[in-house]
Amino acid sequence: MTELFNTALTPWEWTQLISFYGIAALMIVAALMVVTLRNIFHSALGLAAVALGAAAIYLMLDAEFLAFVQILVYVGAVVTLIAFMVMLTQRASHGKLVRQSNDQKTISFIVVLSLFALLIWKIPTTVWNTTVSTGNLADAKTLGTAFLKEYIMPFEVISIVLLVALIGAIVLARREPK
Amino acid sequence: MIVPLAHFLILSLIIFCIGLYGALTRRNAVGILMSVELMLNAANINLVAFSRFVSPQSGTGQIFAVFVMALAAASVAVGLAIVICIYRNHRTIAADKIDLMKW
Amino acid sequence: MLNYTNLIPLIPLIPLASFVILILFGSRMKEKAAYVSIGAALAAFALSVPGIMMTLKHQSVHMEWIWLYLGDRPIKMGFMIDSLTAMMLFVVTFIGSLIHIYSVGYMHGDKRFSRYFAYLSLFFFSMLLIVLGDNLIMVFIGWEMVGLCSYLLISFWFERMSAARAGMKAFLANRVGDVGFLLAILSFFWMFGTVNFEQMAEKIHQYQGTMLVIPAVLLFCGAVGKSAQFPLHVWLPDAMEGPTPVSALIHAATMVAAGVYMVARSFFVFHGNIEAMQVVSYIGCFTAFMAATIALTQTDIKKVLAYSTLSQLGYMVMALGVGGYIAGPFHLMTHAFFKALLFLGAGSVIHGTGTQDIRQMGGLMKKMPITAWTFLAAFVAIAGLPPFAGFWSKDEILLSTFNSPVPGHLFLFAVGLFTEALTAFYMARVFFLTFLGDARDKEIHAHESPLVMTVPLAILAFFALFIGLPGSPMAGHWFQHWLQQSFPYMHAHEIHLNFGVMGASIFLALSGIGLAYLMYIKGTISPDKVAQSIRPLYIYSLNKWYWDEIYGMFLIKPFLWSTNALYAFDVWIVDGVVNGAAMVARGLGFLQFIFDKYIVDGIVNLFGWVTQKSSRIVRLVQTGIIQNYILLLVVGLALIVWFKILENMHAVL
Amino acid sequence: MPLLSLMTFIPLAGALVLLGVPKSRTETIKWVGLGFTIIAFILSVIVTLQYVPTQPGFQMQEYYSWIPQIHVNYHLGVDGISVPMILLTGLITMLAGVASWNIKIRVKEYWVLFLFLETGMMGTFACLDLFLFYIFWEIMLVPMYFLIGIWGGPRKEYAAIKFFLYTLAGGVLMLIGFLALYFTSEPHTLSIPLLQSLGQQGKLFAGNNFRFYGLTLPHLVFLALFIGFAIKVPVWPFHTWLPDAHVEAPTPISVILAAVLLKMGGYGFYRISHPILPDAAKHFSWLFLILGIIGIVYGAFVALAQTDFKKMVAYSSVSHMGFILLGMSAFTIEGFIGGYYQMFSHGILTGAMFLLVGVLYDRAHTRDLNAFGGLAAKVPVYTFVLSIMALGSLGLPGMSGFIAEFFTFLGAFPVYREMTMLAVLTIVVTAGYILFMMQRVLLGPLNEKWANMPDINARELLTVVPLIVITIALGVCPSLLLNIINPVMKTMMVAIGPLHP
Repeated sequence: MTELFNTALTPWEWTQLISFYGIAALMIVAALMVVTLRNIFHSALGLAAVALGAAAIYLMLDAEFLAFVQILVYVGAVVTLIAFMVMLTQRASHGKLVRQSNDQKTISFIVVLSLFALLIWKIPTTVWNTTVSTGNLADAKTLGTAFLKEYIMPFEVISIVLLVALIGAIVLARREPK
Repeated sequence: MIVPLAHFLILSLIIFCIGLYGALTRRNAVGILMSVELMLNAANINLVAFSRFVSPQSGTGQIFAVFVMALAAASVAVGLAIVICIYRNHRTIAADKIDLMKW
Repeated sequence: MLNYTNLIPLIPLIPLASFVILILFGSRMKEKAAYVSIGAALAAFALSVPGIMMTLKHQSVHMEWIWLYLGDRPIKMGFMIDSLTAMMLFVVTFIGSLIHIYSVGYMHGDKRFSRYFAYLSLFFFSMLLIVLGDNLIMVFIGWEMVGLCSYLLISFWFERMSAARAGMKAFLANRVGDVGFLLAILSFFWMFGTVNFEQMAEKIHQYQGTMLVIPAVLLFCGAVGKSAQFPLHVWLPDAMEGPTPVSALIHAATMVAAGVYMVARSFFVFHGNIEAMQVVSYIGCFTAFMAATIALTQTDIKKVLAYSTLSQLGYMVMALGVGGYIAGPFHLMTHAFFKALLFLGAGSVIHGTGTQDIRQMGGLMKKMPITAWTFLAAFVAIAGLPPFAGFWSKDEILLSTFNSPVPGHLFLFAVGLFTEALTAFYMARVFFLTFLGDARDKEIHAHESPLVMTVPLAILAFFALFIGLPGSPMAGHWFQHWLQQSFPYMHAHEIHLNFGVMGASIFLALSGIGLAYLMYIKGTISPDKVAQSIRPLYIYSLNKWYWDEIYGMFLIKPFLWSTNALYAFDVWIVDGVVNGAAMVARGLGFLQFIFDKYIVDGIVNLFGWVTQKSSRIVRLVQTGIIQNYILLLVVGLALIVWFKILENMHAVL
Repeated sequence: MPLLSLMTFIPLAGALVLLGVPKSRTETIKWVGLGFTIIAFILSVIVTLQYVPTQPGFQMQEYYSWIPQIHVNYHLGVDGISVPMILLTGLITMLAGVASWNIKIRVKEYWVLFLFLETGMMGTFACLDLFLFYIFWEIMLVPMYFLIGIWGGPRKEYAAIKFFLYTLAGGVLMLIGFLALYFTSEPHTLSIPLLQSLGQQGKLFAGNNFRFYGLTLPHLVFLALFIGFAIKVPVWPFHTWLPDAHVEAPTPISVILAAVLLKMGGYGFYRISHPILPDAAKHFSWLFLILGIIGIVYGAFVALAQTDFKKMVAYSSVSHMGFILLGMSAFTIEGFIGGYYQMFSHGILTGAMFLLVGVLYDRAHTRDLNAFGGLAAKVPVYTFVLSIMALGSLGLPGMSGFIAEFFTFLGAFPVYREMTMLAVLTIVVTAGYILFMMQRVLLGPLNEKWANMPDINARELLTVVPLIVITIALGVCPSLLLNIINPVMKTMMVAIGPLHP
């Protein structure tokens, strides 16, 4: 880490650094919004921001395909769904619920913090088996080939899972015929 | 990439911990669901980062991330249904009011 | 070429086939069943005639085959016909056939008619096994089988409890004798390795030891049982429960004589075996005397004849015991004829009058002439009046007793003579009371029996009168010489006429008859007064010397008591030990149960108690609120991470 | 073709097939079950026909290594000692199957257990490995326990438990004996032929100096085996389970119990204890003699005191089985053959007796001998059949029982004269209880209670007639059986040697 600052950086590198930390700060703030805001709808907006930030991070990591998918799925589908949910349960969220968090706030905080401490302590000191990127990076074509070759089986399974989830959601949400 | 792997991991960790905290403390079921989505996103960041730094040619981590997204979408869909179902039956979506698992 | 030797097995097998046919299909044949049986009997008779003829030409027939191998030892079976066999063959098949024919009339209308003839055929088969067998095993097989037939026929009318009991008694008494027989066979097997008559005779001839007495006595035990000698005589009088032709065939003419035949057949065992001979002769003599005294007072016509049979058999056995190995079989033959005739006559009387009590009879001479005359023939034969059959054979017996060099045998001779007088008396008594005088019971309407019964009577009468002649001095003792063939190991001795013995015998017989005449015809001597004057003896005789009571008291009762005692022992002691062991085990089990309940289970319960109490606290964790669970999960996760890190640190260090 | 395995496991296959048949189809179950017993019988006949008596050693052997770590092999094979027993088992089980037609309750379970039992019996007689022997021996107890305990009479639980525990106790002792044989043989083996040859060459227990009150280890092992087998025979005083089990068991099971199970004890003597431990066997010949004689006399006496028909037959079994011990005590070939003949003959005769008692019980629902009387007039065919069998038990010449007793006496008499005389005297008592029974049941005036009693029917007759034919055939022509057992007995006597060399 220290050598990072000791070396001279190109402008592109500076751009990368600054944008990364900027996006990271944005995401953290948005994430905090998600878990703390009283208005659940605002929380959903925070989640959308986190998702967008994550997409930017993906772009930064040369995963363009994934970035677009991220935007499509999260912002396009998940957040929309959540917005629906919020609206459908509007009365419950606004009427009675004064408190937004439960009784185990403090203890949860301590536990999460300790977990965080443990990991934040270990992550920098761990030696990651990184390689220098040479040659072609994985692109959408590589992924598509992989999905239809080595990962064909999980791919099919996940599609079935989606189907099952779809049907299950319909069955659960359907009104019981009286 | 000038930003080291550890920084991505730390970002991911922070978001994960925030999500976890939310999942543990929010009373609103939709909030819990959103917190879970946060955690999944954090995990995805991890996967993509590892993919980029460890095996940039194969993109295995990205493939994993795609699967996680699919599952996330599925879980949201089912979660929505469950929440609506619970709301319909209990007139509440406060997680600490729903203790059906006690029996 | 049909060899006669190979036909011998057919002699017993034809009656056996008849038995099988009758037992399987007899009930469908009704009274036609008799033809099968009679045919078989006649066939057996016809088949034995050539054999008898051969012995007349001083030839004998022998065939044998290997029955089985026991280890490496072959056990052979065989048939043989020599003169002794021939005599028995003649008696059995000839008298047997006549009695078969007679039975058709006697058993007419019986509901188990075919069964009766089946049994007769089986008896025929078994008896022929005894007669033809060339070894003791074969004889023993036949021996037991005739016992069975006797049992079946005595209890033929099994609805009468007395008949059922009599059959059982006969079988058991026979079985006691058979034990001796079997032991004798075992002894001979052990000593000589064979039970074939010829081989045994040879081996015994060379035998120097002194161990022959016991096997000989054991063998004689078999004869005692079968020929109803004292002390196993008790079954024969009871055996009169059977149909009368059966009494004639089995319990007078053939089966009971088998004992005599067997002793004669294996006379080489007894010959020169003084102790065994003494046993034989004294038992014979005692039986002859005892039975005669009992016969004096009996009122049942068949009982009288039964005791008479006992007495005559005693005579034969005594004859054998004193060395009269020809006299015994000779008397066997004559006796077979006249006693069969007596029984058949009695059967005819019973058939005609419906009673067996001679006190109710009388004057039957007019109503049943053929029966009466044939009965008279038999009476003169048995009473020992010359020149009829019984005289010659009895004289032969008395003569051999008289001539016996053994000191005590003069006493036997005296008893024999006295018994002769008794015999004449009781037979005369029966004859006079039954056929002469006036009918005492007006209720009885006697009628003569049908031809099918009287013709055999007539034939038998002829033989009863004259069958003794071939053995008489007039015929030059032809019979004795003929029979001698069967005893090649004995020195044939010249028979001297002894007119003294003959005269004494005739005198005593006549005096017996005379006394009976005075008492029962003339009435000069009142029988009742005589009975009164010797009352204890009379009662003693009337109650058959109390043998049944003595046996019942001293044998049967203790025996039955001991079986029950043993059973009690079994239930209470032997099984008690088992159940006791089980109870001890259960007691231990109970102790263990206590231990288990309070110690072992206590510990278990302690755990349970602790668990319950602690879980009351721990279960507070189970809130049902999902976020509580997730929190715990995360705590766990954090701990795992913590430990993992620690572990890695140690590994690094 | 693995004939012996096939024969042994065909009934088990039948049991499995029956498991698939619906419970309610009782007729189908009966026919299928009977069909399998018939197949097993046919196979046993084939085994008998294929067996070549003149050829020494075991035949039709099947040998597979099973548990090599403890030298256990799946080893089947037959010789002259097992072949008649196998035939007897096949026959009796089939006839008992026919006699089982009257079982009305829980038909499916009954037949499954019944077939299972047959596998155990066949296996015991066909196996040549002590481990297998023990397994088959013990496995039989299970179906037997249930067959008595479920389909039995009023005191069935008591009888079943007594039978089970008693036999199990014996089995445990037997197992101890087997283990001792295993651990002392060098190399360790459980193979019966191997142990026999080791034992007969005096190589077993060689150099073992263990003493226990003067008894050496082979003596103790022999005693353990003896008690194990003696309980099954049963030898006095281990016999008390027998009357209870017989009285309570249903008819077909009584038949099997008497005809086959009791033979296993005797078979154990012939197959295991005597050939493997000949010297110990000679050392304890007095025990065989004494217990044999006591059994013969005592059984006969107690049988006479019975009023229960089945109990009487049970005690007569005790008496008859005493002959096996008497025959074996003498160590003469006649005695050994006699004892063996008695085993076979007793199987036939007593099996038939129990069948006939069952016939009577089915009609009258009582076995009290005094409750009958005069049945001969009412049921002539039954009377005839019962009389034949009773007279066979009584040892009447012309039937197998006589041959057996005669051979036994012939073998024992030269060795033990006085004792044999005692045993011979018992034939009077035997005649006594048999005739007493016949008198009380068949003869005398008809007890009006049974005026409507039907005669024996065709099915029941079918079960008894083969036994009658066999007992008479064996009585008239003993060579039928002797041809099979003679050679093997000769070999055994040569190997074992006489009692007093």
